[in-house]
Amino acid sequence: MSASYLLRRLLTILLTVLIVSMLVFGITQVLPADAAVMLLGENATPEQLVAVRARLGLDLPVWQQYLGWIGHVLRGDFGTSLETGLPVGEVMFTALGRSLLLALLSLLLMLVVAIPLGVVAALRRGRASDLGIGLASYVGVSMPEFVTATLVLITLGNPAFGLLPSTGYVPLTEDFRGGLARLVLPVLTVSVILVAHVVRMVRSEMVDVLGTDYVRAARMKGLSRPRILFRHALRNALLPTITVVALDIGYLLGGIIVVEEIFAFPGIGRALIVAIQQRDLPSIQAGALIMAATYALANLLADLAYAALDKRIRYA
Amino acid sequence: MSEAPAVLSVEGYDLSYGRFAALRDIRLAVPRGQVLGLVGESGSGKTSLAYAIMRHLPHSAVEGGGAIRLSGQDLRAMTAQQMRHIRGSRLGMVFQDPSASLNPTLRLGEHVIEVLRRHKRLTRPEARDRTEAMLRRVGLREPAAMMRRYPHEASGGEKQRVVIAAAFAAEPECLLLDEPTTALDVITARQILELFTELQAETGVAALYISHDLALVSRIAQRVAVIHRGRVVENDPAAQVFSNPREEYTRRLVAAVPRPDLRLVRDAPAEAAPVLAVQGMTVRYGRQGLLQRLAGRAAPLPAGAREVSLELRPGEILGVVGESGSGKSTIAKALVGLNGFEGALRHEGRSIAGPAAMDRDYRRAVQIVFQHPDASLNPRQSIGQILSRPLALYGTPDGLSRRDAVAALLEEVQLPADFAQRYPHQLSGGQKQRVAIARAFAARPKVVICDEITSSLDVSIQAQIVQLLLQLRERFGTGYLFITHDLNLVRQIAHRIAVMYRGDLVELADTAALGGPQSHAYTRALLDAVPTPVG
Amino acid sequence: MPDTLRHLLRTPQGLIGGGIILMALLAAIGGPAIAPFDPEAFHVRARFSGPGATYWLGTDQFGRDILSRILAGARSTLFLAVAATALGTVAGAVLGTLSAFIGGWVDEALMRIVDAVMAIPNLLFTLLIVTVLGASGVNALIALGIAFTPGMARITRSVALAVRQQDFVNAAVARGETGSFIVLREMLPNVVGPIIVEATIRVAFAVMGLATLSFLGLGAQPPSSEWGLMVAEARPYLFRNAWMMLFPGLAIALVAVAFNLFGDGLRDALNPRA
Amino acid sequence: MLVIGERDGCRPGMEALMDRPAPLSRRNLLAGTAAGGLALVGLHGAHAQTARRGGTLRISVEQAPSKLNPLQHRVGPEYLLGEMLYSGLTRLGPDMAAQPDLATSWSSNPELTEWTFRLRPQVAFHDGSALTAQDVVATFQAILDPATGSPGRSNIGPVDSVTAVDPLTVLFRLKGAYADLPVALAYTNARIIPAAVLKGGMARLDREALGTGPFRLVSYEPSRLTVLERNPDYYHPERPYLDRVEVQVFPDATARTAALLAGDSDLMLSAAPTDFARMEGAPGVKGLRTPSGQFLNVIMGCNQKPFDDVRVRRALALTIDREAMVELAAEGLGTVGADTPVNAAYRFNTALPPREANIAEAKKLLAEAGYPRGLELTLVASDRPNTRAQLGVALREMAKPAGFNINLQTMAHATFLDQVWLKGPFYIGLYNMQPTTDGIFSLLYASSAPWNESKWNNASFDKLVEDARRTADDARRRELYARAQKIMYDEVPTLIPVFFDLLAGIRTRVQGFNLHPRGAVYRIEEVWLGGA
Repeated sequence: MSASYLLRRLLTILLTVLIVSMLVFGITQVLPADAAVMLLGENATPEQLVAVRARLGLDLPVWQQYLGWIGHVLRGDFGTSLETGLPVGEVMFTALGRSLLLALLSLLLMLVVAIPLGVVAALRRGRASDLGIGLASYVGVSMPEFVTATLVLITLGNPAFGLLPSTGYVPLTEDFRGGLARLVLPVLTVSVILVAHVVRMVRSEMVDVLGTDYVRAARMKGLSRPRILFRHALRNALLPTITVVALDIGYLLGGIIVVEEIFAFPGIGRALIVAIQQRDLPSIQAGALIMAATYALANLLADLAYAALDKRIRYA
Repeated sequence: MSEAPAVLSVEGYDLSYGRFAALRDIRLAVPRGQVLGLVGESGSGKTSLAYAIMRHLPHSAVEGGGAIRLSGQDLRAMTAQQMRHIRGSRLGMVFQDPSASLNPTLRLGEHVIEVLRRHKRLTRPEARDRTEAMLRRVGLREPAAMMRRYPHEASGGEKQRVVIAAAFAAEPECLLLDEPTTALDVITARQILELFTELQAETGVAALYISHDLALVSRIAQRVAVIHRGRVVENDPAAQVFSNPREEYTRRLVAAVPRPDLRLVRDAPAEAAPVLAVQGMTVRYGRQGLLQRLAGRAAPLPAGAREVSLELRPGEILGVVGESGSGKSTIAKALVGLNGFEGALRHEGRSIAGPAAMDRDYRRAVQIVFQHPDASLNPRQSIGQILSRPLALYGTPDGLSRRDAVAALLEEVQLPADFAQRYPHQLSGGQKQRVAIARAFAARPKVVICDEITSSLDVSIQAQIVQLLLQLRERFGTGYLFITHDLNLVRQIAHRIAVMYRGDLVELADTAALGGPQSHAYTRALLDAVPTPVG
Repeated sequence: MPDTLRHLLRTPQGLIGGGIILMALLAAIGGPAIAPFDPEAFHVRARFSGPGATYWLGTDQFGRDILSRILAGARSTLFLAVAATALGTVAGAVLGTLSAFIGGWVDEALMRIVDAVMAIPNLLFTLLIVTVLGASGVNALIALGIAFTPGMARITRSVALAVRQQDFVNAAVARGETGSFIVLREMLPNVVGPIIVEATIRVAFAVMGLATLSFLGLGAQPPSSEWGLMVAEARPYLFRNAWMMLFPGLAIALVAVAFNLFGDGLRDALNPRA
Repeated sequence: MLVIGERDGCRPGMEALMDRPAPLSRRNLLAGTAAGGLALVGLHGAHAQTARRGGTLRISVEQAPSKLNPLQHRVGPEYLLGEMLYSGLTRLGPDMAAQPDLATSWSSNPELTEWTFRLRPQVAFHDGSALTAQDVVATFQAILDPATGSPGRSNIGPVDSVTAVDPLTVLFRLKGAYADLPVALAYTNARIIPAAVLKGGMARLDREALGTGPFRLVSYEPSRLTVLERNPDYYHPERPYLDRVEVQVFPDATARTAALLAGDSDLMLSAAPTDFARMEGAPGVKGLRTPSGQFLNVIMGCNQKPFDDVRVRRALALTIDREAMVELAAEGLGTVGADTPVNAAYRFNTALPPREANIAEAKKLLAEAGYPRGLELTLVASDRPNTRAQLGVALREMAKPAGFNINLQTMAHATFLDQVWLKGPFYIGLYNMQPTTDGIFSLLYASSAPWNESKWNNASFDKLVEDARRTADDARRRELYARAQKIMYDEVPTLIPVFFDLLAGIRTRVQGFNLHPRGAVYRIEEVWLGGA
């Protein structure tokens, strides 16, 4: 893959994020909330409101406001929160870091669990273990996170059993074991749907690959079973899975919103929920934009990983 | 019957899937150093037999009596584990499409190395050296470099050479070849076939060569077995099968094989003004991307066909041949307005500037039939609906009711009238293609463009379809632009033949004159490569 | 179509999924009639009962019968989910078909926007829309429909493009058919199959998505017995009466499973390879 | 269940008045105005054991303390930080009387229009500068300046001007007589800030805390964790006992309770009624509960149909089974209300017999009012806290048999504040306890009340409240308030069926913490940690 391809993909992402920024900005414009009122509270006099609106540029035409905002964003300045007065970018990126930790661990767990299960199901197609895995994955895909989370909470996280701390967040740098222990339940919850989804994917890809001519050819060459399974089948079956995983990152970032809320995990999802509840416009804008950009970058990474693994793809 | 002891023998073998008997009482023997051709149409059971020999059958298969022996050992008595050591080492197999049978994520060298490591127990360096030698032997010029490539980085011919190298790597006693050249273009197929013949003679391997192509098989096999509905109906020396078939089925099969020496069309087209004339037609693909257009760096688009000039006279059959990607279908699509084009197109002297200028008169006069009837008939419409549509557009002849006109059309293509109620998936491939032809003839066209219309059909069906086309021409005086890769077929029917190569029209000549000393080098190579039937 | 139905019922997924959906539909239609109690009536003396002889699935914080509420809630849950999907599907199908058919810069621009919208995680996008519209069941429906639209547009467009490549469309073009005939008569009937499959599976997502919105307080509102809201309302009482949450949660999962199964069955039934 | 006025019924400012908790009546008389240094020792937690120094207290709160500037605090977690980081002139005792904080004593002229406060000498801000009267003047000027946006502006009494008499004496001149000024000055926003900081603009206070409080700010990450450490220079030589306090945010009640039960937090400042029973049973944990004046009320626009007819209001009040309502809305952790905003938690309260449900009578009244075939109404409830909807659902069911057909409409809290609050004719409000009876009456129900939601406007009621405010004699005031209460009871400007108890959870090793009925009083500097 060439440098110009990379450049082009990055430009595409930039364009995507730009459109997202317009959408998000547009949405925050029509939200039933007035930033000046938010800032001053309702004891404010009309003159004060006018003054603050002028200071914030709220009296300008929308497109000028947008340009002003995006200009600052491009320089790394997302503005300050109407609620806390803190710089929004800083707050959101810190939260994003934690969410990414949660997301990456969930992805890791998902891969470790889903691939072997998918392979087993494909190899034992039509038998009890396949049906069992299939049924479990159907249920897994169909359970909303908040149901899963609550089930996890009353079982593994139930203080009565004292198995695992159920909530909160401690930076791993402060207390590695404690921090990790607090990640277990959220990671578990987020992984359920992912695992269920990817198991089905791996299974169907694996079934397809096992039916290809080249796997049949490998069999007709009398190769050993492990060689056929790992070298010929699995490798090719996992390639399309990468793309699915990339798409799942979108789900992951969405699902994390609920999970973070329930497990009191201070990630970007919860920051966004709080921002939405408080109608804190700069925080909503920054959070949504950062999330979308993260998603777009994750997709690019998945593409690159795919290209690195699949020799057929040539990005010119 | 040869008296030498058979390397591979199948003795009274039966196989069924549920109630369907796939193979019945199969008897075959291939002695050392010999090639047995196994010929049959699709569904005849030839591939089932190959996998039965390889002992790789689906769970639903039920085997009856009989034995399959390799050098006297009954393979049916082998365990799966034992078979894994026999496959690839004593009994090899070569598949039809090298692009599909090579693992796309494995380097080409690895495909040979893994066989040597497994069956010859070589160390990796030994296996690598041996592989390099093997690849050189199968005619790859830079074997070391080739070993490092991935399948998508090699041409079809190169890939099939690698597959053959892998098949011969462990020095098997017997090889099964399942249509090993079908996916390749004519010239490459010829080279692969020659390579196989050489290697076979050199190693003395016994080979079962499976193909639908009687002409091809008759040239490389000592004996030919003809399989039909799960039975071997004929098993005789190759020359005899072709020149003097014993069975009725074989006779029909042989008759259906196109032979350029047997012309099916005798009359010559009238010396009239051309119905369709193309002058310097160039067809380009794709369109400029938004970014390029904005950047103003519009690179010229790749051309599918360049500067092609053709004329078609009334009632003439003009054959267009060339390998896939040579631009023959591109021209066809441009002629019916599916692609834009540069250059001039004239219809009965009237200039047609582009797709937009193709009015009802032009479209009525120029009809097209596509290669795959599955794709060209809308699966959600009944045959009646499909046939009514051109009638609605171009008018129903002779004041017939729409229904009667549909029935008449079906009758013209020799289908029963009640087919009007059926849906495409209820018809066989040949019947579907007849419907497609009927749809084209509903307009009473002056020209029908036939774009590879027989290539997805079995040889006997193909012959019937060609018959039908010729009858229709007789009746309506229609001219055909007959696009095909089958030189034998087109030489039977075309008045003139156009040869295309990588987008260029390299030759346009009378059929009889084709391949003469004046001919283009590519034309001659093409003609040399085509297997013509022995006898 | 009856052919498809027969195929469908022959697949185990289609049969099980269809069976559950049928049950849910019955509940949606006749729910209030077959419910043992008035779903809104308080039984103050029997609050937080577990499953038992009188209240089969127990009662909630007001002593309302959970079974009756689930039966009554089937209507709003199913209706909202199906309607949201239908909205997204129709809007997406129109956009996607137009995009595919018009092509050129319109197609490119539309697909860029679709890409951009899809770059916003679905739940977040839905949240933003509901926030703008205000929390209610109907607004959640609209938001989810809008959030589904880009994905459906994408799918429709790719299916339409694939169909457009088919020779029967080429044949129609070569025959000189009008654009509208080609779109409506030749393409559309072949595009709907895959879209219906996709839409069926999306109903499962819609059920879950609506429940999630209700859970976050942005969907249906009390005293509705929409299942997601029931779960949300039950959460504070989790350690007091877990059944309150478990049963509607199961109902959601069951219906989502059913639509997933049914969609997969439909896919198999419509697939010529099967 | 927000104990302390979440942002909830309370937008900046309004909350003020909605959040006054009540005194434990037994201690009523103990904290005199002139108690001086005595009160310092604190009647708050009378400990049997001696307090021990050291340790970290982890407090869980239900929402992010998103403002650090104490003048702008609006919600419980912010009040908590404000109280730990800053000091006021006075503070609210458990009996709802004023106690000394930075002011050691105070006095007024006989007309109750001029008040003088003496400041504690040698008090230092966290940056080392000394507290002077100028700081107090600057602080109150900032509060009174509308540009500051301080919710306290309408809660600190009718202050006209504040002047420094000498470096340790401050004089408040009022617009009218006001007996409750020392209590009003204990208001949560009235935290003293250095004049120098205020001069430089308040933005600095969004990130740092410069107070005289018992703790200093270490780190502030609003949505997760705020860390404070002991202020060694606090004016009380022994306090605080704790070395460190961590304020953790757990928006989800279940998670918050789980954290307490698991020992991840030591003190949960607000507990959901549903989790209360669980805490009682768990080892190492106990639930704290105190009756309070916090209530949900059903606002009926008395200036428009159909609620302009007192018979309709009374009919609706008669449909409510109040005992059941305490169960349904408060899980039994509350007390029955009699449609007046004061209850036993207040200093001045006269108990009225709770209204019994009487459907027949309700029907009759409704028919007399001209609605013999019932009445269709839409009741709006915001989604936070969920008790509002809970009450709404219960009311809807209870009122049904009498012919009230109530549609419940819930909406996001922000939308509610924007579109319904103070405007709608029929919705559910939430009010925290106020320090004084005068406060709750004059902020909510008087004709001139800033949050006169029901537009009831009763002249005799107004007069009674106004008279009470100018009266120094407690017995006389009690009498005036009793008459005002009776008028409300008869007229039913709003329905107040339930008062909610304040609930908290605590690890048993935590000593010296008492739940204050007002809600916004914590006194963390008196807390210490016992053995495991």
